[in-house]
Amino acid sequence: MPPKVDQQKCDGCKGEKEALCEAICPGDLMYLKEDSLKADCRSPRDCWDCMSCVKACPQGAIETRLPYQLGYYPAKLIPLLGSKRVSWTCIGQDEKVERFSYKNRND
Amino acid sequence: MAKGKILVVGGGIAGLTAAEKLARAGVAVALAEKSPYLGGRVARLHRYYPRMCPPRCGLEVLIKSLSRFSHAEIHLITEVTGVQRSIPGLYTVTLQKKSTDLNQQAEELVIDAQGIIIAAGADLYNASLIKEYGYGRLPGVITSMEMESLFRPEGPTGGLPVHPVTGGPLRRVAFIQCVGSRNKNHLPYCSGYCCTVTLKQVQYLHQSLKDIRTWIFYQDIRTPGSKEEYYRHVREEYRPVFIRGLPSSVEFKADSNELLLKSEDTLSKKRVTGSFDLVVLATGMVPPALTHFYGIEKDTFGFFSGHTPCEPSELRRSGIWAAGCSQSPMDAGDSVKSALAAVTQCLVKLQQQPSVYPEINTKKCDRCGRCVKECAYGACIMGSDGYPAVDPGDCRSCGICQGGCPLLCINLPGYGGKKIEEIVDRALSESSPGPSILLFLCGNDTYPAWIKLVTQVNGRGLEGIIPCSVPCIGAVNAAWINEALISGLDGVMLAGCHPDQCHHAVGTSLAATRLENLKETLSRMRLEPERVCLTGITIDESAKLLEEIEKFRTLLEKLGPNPFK
Amino acid sequence: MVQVINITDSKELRVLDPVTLNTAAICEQCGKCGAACPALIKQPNPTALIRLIQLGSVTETLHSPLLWTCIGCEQCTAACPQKLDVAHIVRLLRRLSAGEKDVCFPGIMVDFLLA
Amino acid sequence: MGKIVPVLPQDVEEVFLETDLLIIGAGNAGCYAAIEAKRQKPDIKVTLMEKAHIDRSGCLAGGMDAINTYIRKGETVENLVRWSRAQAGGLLREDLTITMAEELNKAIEDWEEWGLPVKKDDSGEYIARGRWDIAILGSEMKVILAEKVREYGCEVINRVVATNFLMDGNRVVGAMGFHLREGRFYVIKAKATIVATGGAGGIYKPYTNDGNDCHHQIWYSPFNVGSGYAMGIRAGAEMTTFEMRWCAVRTKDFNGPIDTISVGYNAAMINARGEKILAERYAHLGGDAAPRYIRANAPMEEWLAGRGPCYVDTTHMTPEQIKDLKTDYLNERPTFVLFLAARNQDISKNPIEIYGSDPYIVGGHTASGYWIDVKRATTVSGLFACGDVAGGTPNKFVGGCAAEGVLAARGAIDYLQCSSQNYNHDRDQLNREKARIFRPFERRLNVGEGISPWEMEERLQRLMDEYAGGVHQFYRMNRERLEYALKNIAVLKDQAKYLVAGDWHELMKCSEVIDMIDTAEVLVHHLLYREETRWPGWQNRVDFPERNDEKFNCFVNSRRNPDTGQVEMLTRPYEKIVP
Repeated sequence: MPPKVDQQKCDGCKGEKEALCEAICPGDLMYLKEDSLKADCRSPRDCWDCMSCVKACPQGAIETRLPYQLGYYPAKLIPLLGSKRVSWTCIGQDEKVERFSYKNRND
Repeated sequence: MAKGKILVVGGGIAGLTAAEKLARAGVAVALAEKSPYLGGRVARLHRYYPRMCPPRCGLEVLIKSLSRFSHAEIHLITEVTGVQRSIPGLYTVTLQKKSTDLNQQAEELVIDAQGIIIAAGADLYNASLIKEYGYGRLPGVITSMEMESLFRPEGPTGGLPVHPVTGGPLRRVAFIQCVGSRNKNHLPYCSGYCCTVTLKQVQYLHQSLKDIRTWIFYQDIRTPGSKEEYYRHVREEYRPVFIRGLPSSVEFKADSNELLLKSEDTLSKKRVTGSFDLVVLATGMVPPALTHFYGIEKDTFGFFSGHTPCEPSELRRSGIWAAGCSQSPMDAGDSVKSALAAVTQCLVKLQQQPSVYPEINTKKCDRCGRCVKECAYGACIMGSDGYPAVDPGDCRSCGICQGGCPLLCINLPGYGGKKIEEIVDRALSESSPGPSILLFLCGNDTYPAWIKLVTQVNGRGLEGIIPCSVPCIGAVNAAWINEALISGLDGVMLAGCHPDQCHHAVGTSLAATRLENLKETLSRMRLEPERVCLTGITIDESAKLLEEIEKFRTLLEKLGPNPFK
Repeated sequence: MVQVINITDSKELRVLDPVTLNTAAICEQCGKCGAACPALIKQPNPTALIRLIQLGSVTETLHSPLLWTCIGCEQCTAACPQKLDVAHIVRLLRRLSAGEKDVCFPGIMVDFLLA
Repeated sequence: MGKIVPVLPQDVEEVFLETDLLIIGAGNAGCYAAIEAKRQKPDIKVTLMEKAHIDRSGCLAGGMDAINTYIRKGETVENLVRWSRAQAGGLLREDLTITMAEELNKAIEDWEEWGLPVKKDDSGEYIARGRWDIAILGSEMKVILAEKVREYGCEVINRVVATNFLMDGNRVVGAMGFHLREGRFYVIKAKATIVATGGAGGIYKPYTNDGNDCHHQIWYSPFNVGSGYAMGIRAGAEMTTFEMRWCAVRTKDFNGPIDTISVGYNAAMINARGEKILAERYAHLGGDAAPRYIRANAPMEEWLAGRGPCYVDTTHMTPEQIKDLKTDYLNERPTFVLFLAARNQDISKNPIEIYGSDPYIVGGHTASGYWIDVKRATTVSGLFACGDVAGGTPNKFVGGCAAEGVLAARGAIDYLQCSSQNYNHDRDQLNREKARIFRPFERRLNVGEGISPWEMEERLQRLMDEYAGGVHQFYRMNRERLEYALKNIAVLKDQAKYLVAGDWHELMKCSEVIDMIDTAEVLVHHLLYREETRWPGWQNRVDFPERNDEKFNCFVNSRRNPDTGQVEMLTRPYEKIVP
């Protein structure tokens, strides 16, 4: 079930042109639902887990879930991007928390 | 800067005043009036107060003056059918001009406008909606606007103050105030102008009829400032009886052709009743229905009330200003004043010197349009190349676009990401024993409060605080907060104006939304969402700022160091 | 039964002299005279009395016990922001009241008046 | 933004564009080609045609943790050629490898200057992660590159799916395709064209694919489906060495990269008995330095021999190393870290299980792809190739693909300066292409139902897996199975007329599956032709289990004859340049 969109947080990128997740997905998998103008993944099985959409979402509304066939619920991996750094928080199925933070761009 | 006219929508007293003043200042103006005549409601009045001179006089001076200028166009029976921001600094306005000849097709005009003054007036409340007063049903119940025509030669009585239906004499006249106004079932606001109108009409009656007696049913008489003098004058000179209480019913007695009113006098706590020849309803004003203007700010009642007190004509769409009753219910005198205010703002924009404005890096921009949606002034629009463009003339340098840009490609010189990175880097290189807090301060209110605080406490108690001023708290990009947190700073505090006091209207509320989103993410990350906070501080609340900082520091001490440290 | 005052019935008003009627009209019902009155025991106070005049309900004013509890100190007049001579109005009403047959004066006041 | 609905071919709106240099595919190689073209000739118009979005398209969408080819101090171009030759079983285009290697370092250093963080030691030297590898923090490397492309003034058209080259006789004069968002048919005329669409994933059924929620859980970018190969095949371009497939040891179940661990942290592959597989069983082939196809195949051989499951032994790793390792993964395949967490796996206690991947056609790793000259010109006039789509240069990896982009741009610029022929649009060609690509819409509108592209893709994957040496067959194949595959590919080619698409995304999927089938057909011809086993693991002919240098120390090439539609096979000699 790769990208999971928090329907509360998603603001459809304010309905202007394309939403950022829709624009960025290398597999053309994200789209805005016609009725609610909130983002969704049209074909979760076709996701490569590249997490481009998660990184692109200005609202922090998207979470990548591992396909259940591969890993158990509810492990999480949450990137948080600064201006020159990226951080990752990984929460294990056993709730163990691991954190990473490092530079991802030079000036 | 793009060249165009100033379009004035509405040819009433406000619109005429604005157009005439601009024309006199050499500005090309186009005035569009939807009716076939100029002067609006004022043209239908008997007298202006307080001087009780005929309004015709002032209007004609304005119209004559305006039509003298070759750079002023007047379009009658003309309505706005479309407004588009074509390029920065220019609106393309489509007007539909009907013909007086019924067989002629309406003509479409397109005007490039550098600015628009909305002086479309207001409508009067439909008095028949207040069933118990019987307007439209009972003879002798009229509105104050109809009362004006009773004294005008072209009115139904030929200017004679007699009963408009029977032609009989007027002996007892009742005025009912707040017709629609201050009533949650009708208009929840005070229309403000109607008390004085009633006093003026009391004066009309007593001046022309020797045996007339008048009663005023009211909740409060609202005649602030110099109008109090007029109120006192009418009260003492003509002695109308003021009944504090609004009638519960009006009935018509066919045998005597009289109207029977029932009311409570809340002062004496007595029920009162009376019989009248005429009942005049002082109707409130209703905001104009103006479609086609996208994104302009209205107050909760639907008037274009502007950003008071600082920018009363400002509608958060740069280059569009409001004047007259579109802005709020007002009388002719106030309409003229508000028109002059709009003219001033308009002239300031036309003459404005360029200042600092955001730069957009189109190499990074993905044209998502968030900046366009969030700009409080409509200064940021999608340019013809598909990328957002900022009109330096419209921009107020608040940086809200910078704060919302998901790709960090908007930079307000002097306040952009580079500066923040330097501040964060410096903060990380310095170590202090307690929690390290990045404190964003809104330049309008909070930064002065901070400076005062620093001098007062001489830096004591502010260890570990890294201050960073921004033009508006809405200029803080969430990525900066993230950067600070994932670099290991313990907390980030955003101190801005109170939401309803934000100088850029939406800055604080946008910051609040961004912070709410971040908090949710932080909680999923098992990082305490309390590590980020937003607080409202006004310029005189240095003590509160200190208190908030101390509270935040105590909280952070309790939470312990940032796990990303 | 609720008493209803007919505010357009001019018969009652005629018993008041024009001065009283006209001056009473300028009263704004602010309540300062009532607050200032040292003799005030209960309603109606001078403010309420004047309100009755404004409404034209003269009969009711003449039955008011206030007319006879007034000690004539003129604090009410001194307090009035509209410069209305409230004490004078009370005195006029007393006289009017005394002239009416069915007015029941308190004993001590009758003695005082007859003296 | 409204929904774009299916339309009949005749109703599709057409967009005609003209440019000097058209680059199809804005991945790593395509971006480098675009920048180099602008550096060489700032005045020319450079247009990138990209099916996704340049910021995150191609293999680098999620990032990369290392640049696997960089010539460090003390190493030489010749050494790189020798090493690559050994890794590739002796067959590579040395002329191409040398020219690539000469551009390699500059390309990588440029990237660093543009903002890519490269890990350095205290003396400021790049940190090595093996003989030719350097470590980077590359999660944003594609975004950084894309910004540079825009900065150089290149025109980027995102969300245009290229479907075929625009031909003027036997010459490529641009490309055709359709815009996913606008719903329009694009015809881009160009003086020179570079194809940089990447390799082909998804031809074979991956073992991670259970058909429901992890269909695309594969190592290679699942959005690279061989469209560039297919377009070349249809245009009669010569292809080389498709039979040298890339099958690699991957993390079991997740199908993630493994060099990160085995090369980066010296973690040995072990079998179920705890034996170090390479040292124990492949000492004669160099042990840990054995060629890549041997290393790739080794764990699968252990499984086959009953010594599975196999692992990379991470149990010696320190907590710091594990943190570094996970950081590396976060920069390349972030969800591998999530995968471990979702299984509560502490890799210092439990080693990471490994398994073979599904086979890919990837010119950046093996030698499969367009047959090109040193200018990166293909055998079709006007068409150049670089990156994973270009053949002959195995072990290019990220750095080599970038370098090849630079070379292709130079070749294309030389060409466009000499070429002066004019081309006027040939209506027949455009109508034919529209009829071909919009057929799934036509079927939807006229018939209503048919075969979904997903169904056809899975049929192809199963067929290839079982009959053309997929992972479930331990990469083994023989003539009879391959001929069966060919027979069924012919059926699938015919079945393409039953494809239906209900929206433009589905139309793209249809176009992709057609490209996959065309690529698979040529691949099977290659596998049939090479009657030897040169790269066990990558290419195991059970009916010809030995290497035959006498007959096959040469390149096997193919060309589909555009007139007959027949795939014609030929060989080209191997030329040794570096002693």
